[in-house]
Amino acid sequence: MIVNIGIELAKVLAVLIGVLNLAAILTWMERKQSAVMQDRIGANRASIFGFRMFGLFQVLADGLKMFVKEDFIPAQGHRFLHGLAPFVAAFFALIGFAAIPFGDTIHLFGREIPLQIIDLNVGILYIFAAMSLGIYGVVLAGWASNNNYAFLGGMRGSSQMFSYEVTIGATILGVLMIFESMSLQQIVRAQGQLLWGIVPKWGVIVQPLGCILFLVAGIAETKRVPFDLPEGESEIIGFFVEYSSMKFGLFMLTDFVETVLIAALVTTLFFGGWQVPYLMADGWHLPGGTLLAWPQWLVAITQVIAYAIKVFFFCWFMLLVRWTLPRFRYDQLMRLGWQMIFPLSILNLLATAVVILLLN
Amino acid sequence: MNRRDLNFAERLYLSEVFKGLWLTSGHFFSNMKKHLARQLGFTRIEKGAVTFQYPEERRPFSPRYRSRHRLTQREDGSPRCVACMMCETACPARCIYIVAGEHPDPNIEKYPARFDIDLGVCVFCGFCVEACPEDAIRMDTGIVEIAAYSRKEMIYHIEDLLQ
Amino acid sequence: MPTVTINQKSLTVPEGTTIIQAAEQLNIEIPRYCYHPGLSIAGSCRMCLVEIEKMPKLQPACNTRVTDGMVVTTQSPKVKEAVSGVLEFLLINHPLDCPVCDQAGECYLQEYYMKFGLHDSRMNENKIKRHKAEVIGPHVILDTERCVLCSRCVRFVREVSRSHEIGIFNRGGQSEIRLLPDQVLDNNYSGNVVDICPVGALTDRDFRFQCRVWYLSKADSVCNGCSRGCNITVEANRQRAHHGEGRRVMRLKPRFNKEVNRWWICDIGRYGYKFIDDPSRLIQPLEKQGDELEPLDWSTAAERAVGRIREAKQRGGAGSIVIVASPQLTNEDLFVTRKFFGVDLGIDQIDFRIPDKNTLSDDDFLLRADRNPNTRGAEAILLDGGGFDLQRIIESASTQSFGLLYLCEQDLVKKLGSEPARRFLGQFDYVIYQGSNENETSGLANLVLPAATYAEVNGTFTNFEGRVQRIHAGIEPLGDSLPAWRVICKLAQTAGFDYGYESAAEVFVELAQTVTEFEGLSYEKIGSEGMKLPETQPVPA
Amino acid sequence: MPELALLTHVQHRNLMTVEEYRQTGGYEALRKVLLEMKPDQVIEEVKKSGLRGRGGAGFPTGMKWSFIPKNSEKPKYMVVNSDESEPGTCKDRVIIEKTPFLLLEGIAISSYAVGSSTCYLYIRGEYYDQAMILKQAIEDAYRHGFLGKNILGSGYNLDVYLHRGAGAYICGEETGLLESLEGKKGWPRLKPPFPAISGLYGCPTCVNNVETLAAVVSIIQNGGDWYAALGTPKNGGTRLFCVSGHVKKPGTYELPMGIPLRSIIYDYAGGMKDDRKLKAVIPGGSSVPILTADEIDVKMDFDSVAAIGSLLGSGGVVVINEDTCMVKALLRIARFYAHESCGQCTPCREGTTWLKKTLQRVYEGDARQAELDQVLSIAFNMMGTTICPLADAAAMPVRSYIQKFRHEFEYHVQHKCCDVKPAVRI
Amino acid sequence: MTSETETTSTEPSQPKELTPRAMLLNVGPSHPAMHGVIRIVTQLEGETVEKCEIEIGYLHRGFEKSCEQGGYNQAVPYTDRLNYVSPLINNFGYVMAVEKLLGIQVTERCEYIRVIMGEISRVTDHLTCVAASAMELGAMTVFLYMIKAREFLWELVEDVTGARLTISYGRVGGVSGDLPDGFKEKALGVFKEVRKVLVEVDKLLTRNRIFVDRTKGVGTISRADAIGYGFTGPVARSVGIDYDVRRDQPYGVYNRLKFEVPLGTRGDNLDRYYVRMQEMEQSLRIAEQALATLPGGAVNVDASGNVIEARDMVDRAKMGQTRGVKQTLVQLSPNLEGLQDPRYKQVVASDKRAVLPAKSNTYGNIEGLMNHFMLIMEGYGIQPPKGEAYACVEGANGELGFYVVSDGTGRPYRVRVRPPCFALMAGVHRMLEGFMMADIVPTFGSINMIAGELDR
Repeated sequence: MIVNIGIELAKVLAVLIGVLNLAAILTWMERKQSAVMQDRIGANRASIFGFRMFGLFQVLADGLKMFVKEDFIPAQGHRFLHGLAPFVAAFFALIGFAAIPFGDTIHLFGREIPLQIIDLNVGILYIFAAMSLGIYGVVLAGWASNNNYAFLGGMRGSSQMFSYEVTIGATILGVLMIFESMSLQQIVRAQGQLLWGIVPKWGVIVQPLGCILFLVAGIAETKRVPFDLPEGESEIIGFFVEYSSMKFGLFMLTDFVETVLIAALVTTLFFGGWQVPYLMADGWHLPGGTLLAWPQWLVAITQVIAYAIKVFFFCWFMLLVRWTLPRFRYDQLMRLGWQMIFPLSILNLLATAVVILLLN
Repeated sequence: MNRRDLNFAERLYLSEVFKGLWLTSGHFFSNMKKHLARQLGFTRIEKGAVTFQYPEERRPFSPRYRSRHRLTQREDGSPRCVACMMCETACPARCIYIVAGEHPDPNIEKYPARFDIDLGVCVFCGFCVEACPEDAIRMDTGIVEIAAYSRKEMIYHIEDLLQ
Repeated sequence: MPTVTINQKSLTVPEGTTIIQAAEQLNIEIPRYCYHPGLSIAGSCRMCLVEIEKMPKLQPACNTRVTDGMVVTTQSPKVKEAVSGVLEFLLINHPLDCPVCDQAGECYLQEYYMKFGLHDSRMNENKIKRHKAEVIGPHVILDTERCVLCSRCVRFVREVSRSHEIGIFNRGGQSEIRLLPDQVLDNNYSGNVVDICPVGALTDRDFRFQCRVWYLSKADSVCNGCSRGCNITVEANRQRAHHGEGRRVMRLKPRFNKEVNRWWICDIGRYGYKFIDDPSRLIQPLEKQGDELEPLDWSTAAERAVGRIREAKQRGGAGSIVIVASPQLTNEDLFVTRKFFGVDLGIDQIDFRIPDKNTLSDDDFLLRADRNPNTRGAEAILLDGGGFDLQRIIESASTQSFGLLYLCEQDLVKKLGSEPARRFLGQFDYVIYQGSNENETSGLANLVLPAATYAEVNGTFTNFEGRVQRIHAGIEPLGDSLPAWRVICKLAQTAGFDYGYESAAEVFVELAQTVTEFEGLSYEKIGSEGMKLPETQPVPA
Repeated sequence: MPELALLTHVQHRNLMTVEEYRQTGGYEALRKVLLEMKPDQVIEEVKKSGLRGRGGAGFPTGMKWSFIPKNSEKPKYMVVNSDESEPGTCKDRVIIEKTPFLLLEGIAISSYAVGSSTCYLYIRGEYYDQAMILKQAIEDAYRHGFLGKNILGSGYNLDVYLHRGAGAYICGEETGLLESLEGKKGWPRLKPPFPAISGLYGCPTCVNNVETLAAVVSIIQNGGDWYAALGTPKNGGTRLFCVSGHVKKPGTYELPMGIPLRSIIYDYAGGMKDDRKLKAVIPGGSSVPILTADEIDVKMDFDSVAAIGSLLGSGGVVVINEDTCMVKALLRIARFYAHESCGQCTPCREGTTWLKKTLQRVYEGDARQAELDQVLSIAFNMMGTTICPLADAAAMPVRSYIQKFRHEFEYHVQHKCCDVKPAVRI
Repeated sequence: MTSETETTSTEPSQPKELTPRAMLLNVGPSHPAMHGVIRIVTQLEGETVEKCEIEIGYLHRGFEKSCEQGGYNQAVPYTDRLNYVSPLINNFGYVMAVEKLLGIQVTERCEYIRVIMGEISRVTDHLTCVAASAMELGAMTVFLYMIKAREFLWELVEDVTGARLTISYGRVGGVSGDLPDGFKEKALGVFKEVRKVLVEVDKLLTRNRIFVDRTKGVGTISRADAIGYGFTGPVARSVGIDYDVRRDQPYGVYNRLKFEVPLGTRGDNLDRYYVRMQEMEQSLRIAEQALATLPGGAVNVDASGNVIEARDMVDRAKMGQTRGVKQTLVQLSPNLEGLQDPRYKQVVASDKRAVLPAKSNTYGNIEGLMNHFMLIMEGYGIQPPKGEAYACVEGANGELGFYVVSDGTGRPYRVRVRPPCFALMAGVHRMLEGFMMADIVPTFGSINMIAGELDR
């Protein structure tokens, strides 16, 4: 029992540390990647004993700064809700990771350890619920600040997230229909199959439109460019305009955690999760029937690394998008959400259903 | 001016978005390549960034660049300035303060007993250099870091300006 | 009365008028260096060449008298070429001294170069080196390199000051101005050579390197140095405080007044301005506390003064109060003094005549023995029927005791000597000193009220001939000091008499209505040249 | 040999005493004047003679005399200008050395004519011997009653004072001379007023050249018409031409006005020395524009010479042969005027020095071509802009030399050496 | 930032009828897009701007009054700071007015230099504007690409003027220095880079639906309104008002150069973007033409080939050793490099009453020195005859006019500037009302308001 609890705690810690670190590194990546894209160098000044590590310490410096800054609450603001909002946002963004598998089940010292904090059979609903609750962070922050700008930001944020969750739901439905499970681990496993013996049966192959729509809606969910209306830093500054110190830091972190979450979800649902094409538990099953035997631990590590790379790539991709595109306007965003993406996702759903029916 | 409406493909967002991503990622990869190469020691490859890593790396100023003033010197180290007040007069910011003194050499006659420039007020227009009939003040030091903790420290005296 | 046409403008002038004078009346500028209206004509600079119809050669305008029907042009190409040619000649050996030359900014070489020269330099020879920065007198410094040999200074010492200290030595290109053997340019009018020098050859040692002339603002005034009342311009530096050791008044320049001083002023007057920005200036009211004078604000000071005056009057009647005004004060100051003390307070012991132990004398030109600018005015205003004779009290050395002495701008210690002054002051219970500068007398007073100097006030002085002349404030009163009439007004207001004067001009209007001698005068009538009091006899020197 | 007016009796001997002079008919004219003529008649006679001032300007003498106010309350002065400083001129010297009494007689006649009883004889400082001769002569004349009180019993008094200058060219200018005479610097005076109205000590003054006064004697003796007939119309009489330079027989020749220059050089002065080629002639002293060899057919009278752009001046004919470097010659002249400028007027004081310096560089070849034109322009600016004509005197030769011999100047500038004597490196 | 007009009642007991009330949003002056220099008070209905009011005056230097405090040339640094993104054009506009007053004609080379530098400035201005508009829409990368291009251009500006922004390059009667050696080649290289960036920006924005949606039909103004409010420049041209000072009141040498005036039709943000993008191309074209035909290389000075240091010349001249100085070339302080003798005469008018003498004259002869002094000393300086003059140039944002009144003294009696942005700010509420809150910033950005010009 204790061992089980220990293992669970270890997994929780691993995921938490991993996610938080990745989020933190994303702040660095955002700086460096945008810099490289824009012919700049990016942050590289923060140093420890003269070591600069390409600016990685900037993350620490930021954190430190956030912690020591004055925590400011507007005089007319709601003190409690103002304090609560960032935690709501961060908390619900973080708990989503509990249901995401980052590797196959491994066998260690005679135990079966699933590389997933908890393998819920309704995992996808769990994540969905967590993401929906995250909205409250934005709404509360916008309202509790007693600031027209923050209020506008909160309003935009909530309606945007509500609208795009619908699409997310609709596109996931397609995946569920194909993989016939709501357990994410099951979905990932199902993606290990090969179509016609060659093509991995990844979500993106069987649900290409769904994949794109999910990615778009997912980015919208993270409130980042081109969907950063709740922030809209050049026009309304955002729902967190009245936040400072680590409370602001939490919103910032939430942004990146959500980025990681969406990247992880995209990976999990459409890009085979931890699956590496042709790599099975016992080794490489290359097309044509050849088997390249690998020890099980090596396979597990490879899969975890593959998973990490995939997540990392989508993080990179989302940053690339963030630094390339201009921002939508509120009405355009709504139009895009309700008049283009949502109908398309319904269409996708219907098409999937028809295809499944036909194939069966 | 031709202002063409978007065609259907363009209206679908995706194609243009991907074109844009292609462009920016192109910048990303080509710059990344240059960065890496330079990190690996291929210093002759051009820089991956157009920025300068100030203060280690300084942007070369053009010869005409107007930086902090200096007073030129005679061979004995005394200022060439003869306190004619041309710069003081020409200065639109009125940041130059000169007090004249009597020089023992009748061929020089006049020298600046005091020559202060309040760089906190200076607009770096270069009129003083243009106004100087003695080639005594120049703005060619290349010094642009003129910060101080107080306004008083922004006032440069003759000793500072002679260096 | 010949009629002359210059540049198409006609003018009828008296016989004997030269072209340059006629042109001046027509506002046509003819460049000149050697010509000065106050000196004889040398005709040597050759700048004033003009073309006269029917004359083949250009003629110097300074020496050519106007004849009837003469047609003159100063703008023909021939004249322009000749004038610019002369200027070029003047400049070939002129040193590159503008940066170190005090004259820059009021130098006729510079001005005429812009107006009549504008040629490119063609000089490709070495310049002749000469003596530089030679001290030739207590006030004047000579730079022979800058000299254009206009000989104005030589003619000045020959014709005006008649002191003959300088002359032109050597010949041709080697000519230069030098002191005559064993001579020093130390006459009392030596400063004038600086004024008349059109270039920077003769500069003022007092003004040397103090301030650039283009920073100076000018105000018309009258010298307070003696009863001649020479017209002057107070030149003050009001925009660059770091020049001239923080002094504001930088120099005094004589101002032309045909009736008084013409173009000249004596050195005593010229350099007598230092007290204006002296550290000894009184800048706030002071009251004696023990042995020290302690500062206090104006309203307290006025209350204190008025209280003491009332007290003295109550105790000993008006007869126990003596008011000593000063011929250094303007007519307006004196009038308000009379109005407040004499009329409103009923004190008739008002006088301004203090015997001076220092024997001063006239010189044979401008300087007068009476070194006060407004003695005549004070007589007209204060002695208008008054029979009080202060001199008698002072000289009788009586032990009579008085209540209060109100002393204006009179350094008794200096004038009477320390002992008599102390004895005289000792006769009073309370002494109020109103003046611009601290001195030994003010140190003996119980209450000191700071007054502005003449350079800081508007008003009028009356010179020994009875000529009333205006002075204008060139600078603001220093510190808390106030023009004397304002000081008195303040006292009057405290005492319950509100005169309501806003400016010296208003005071003068009332003065002209009240004092018979000033009847009919006004600032407009006085103008810039002054106006004589009607039918008055000059004060004996 | 043409008829002479001045040197008639001194061709072979000098007349150094009153006796000698009287033997040749001396003082007859004075006697005639004092005893028979009114001053106005004298002036008329002189006017008739067409005598023009021999100092250089050539102003009609009779007219000049008539400007002296008749009824002035102030004393009138006669001043004799013997400050003969023009380079190339030595005519007054000849008169003084050979026949001083001719001058004294002329002085007496002219003083009588203008109503002056005081005469100042201003002689050049360097003429020491000549001054001594004059001193002697004046004493002699006093002794014989030709000067002093009641001359020849006519009741006319005349005192002559000899005054030596101190060595300044400018004192040959009449007002400069007056200033010098008054004991001041020899700075020419502004005119007007002219000396005839306000001259020496502010009194009416008549200033005449030695040769002019000497000529008066023969005019009185022989009549104005006779004198006029010696020369050409408007240029009466004879003139002393002082021929110097590269001729075989330099010297002072009395020749009638209007004689061709060629004749002076070749007939009287014996032609060119060593038979070199004639290059140029200065016809009237260093201050006048130069003439080239082609121009020597000019008649030597004031108007004819002026017509070809030069001046007769003081009659100092300087003959220059082909071996002479004109640049050097001009530089020499420019130096002279720079040295002699009085320094009063700006253009002259500065211009002469500037010309000298620039010409020095031209001579040394250290100048640019454009500077030749600059020199011309400087000289032009100097002309006619000063009180006295010294500036013109300095500027005229500069202009004429450069205009007429420009190639030599250009050669100096371009080759840093002289084209006359190319071997000579400068 | 928050402001609500109605104070909420403190009495809770009375049940109030719910009334919809507009939200008042105070945009600026401490709003990132308002640069701290302007304030827009908006009344929002949801996200739609119902009404708005523009308040200027947060940046006040007293430009016009300041100009009256010094000599004519001393106002030049003030003009730098009018439109501080294209200061060269301001310089030239001002000095042209003074030149008109003086009646002097600058040299041809100077005219060309002014055209070249003016057009470079215009490109920097448009680059900044388009870049900022894009950034205000969230496209940060576009901003940085364009700022990079601007940087290249500013390097050119620095090479020529000695400063990047506070250039103080114009002088009455000319410019403060000739173009440096090798400028043409460098400039052409930079233009190539700039064009590259323009192509990239075009790719990133022009056909991108997000961008088009955000700009098309947004911030429109009617032609009548634009004329009525006195709009000029790209904003006016975006409505189709065919007016460009360079073409319609040609100054300098614009009438010798070929260029087109791009026009829009709808007057929306997209048209302004188009106009600016095409104007940049036209400006580069003008600059290239001017560079190709730039008259006059180095003139042959009558110098002996000696080059001496300025200080040596000063010392020699001071000691009267002026012989030969005239034939010597003086080596100047780098800041004055463009005024070396061979170039001097080509870039300034030959009017000694307005233009400082060549340095070799100031250093080497008294005429130059006196001339120099007379132009600098207070109370002398440039003294145009009594009168008034108006000169206008096509600033980056429209007609930039200077009206200078002279009373014959060395100081301007009055300097009035007609800045393009001032007129634009009068009418900008028309371009904001009826659009959305999110459009305020991009619309405002597309106008390219520069508060330095609003100062009065």
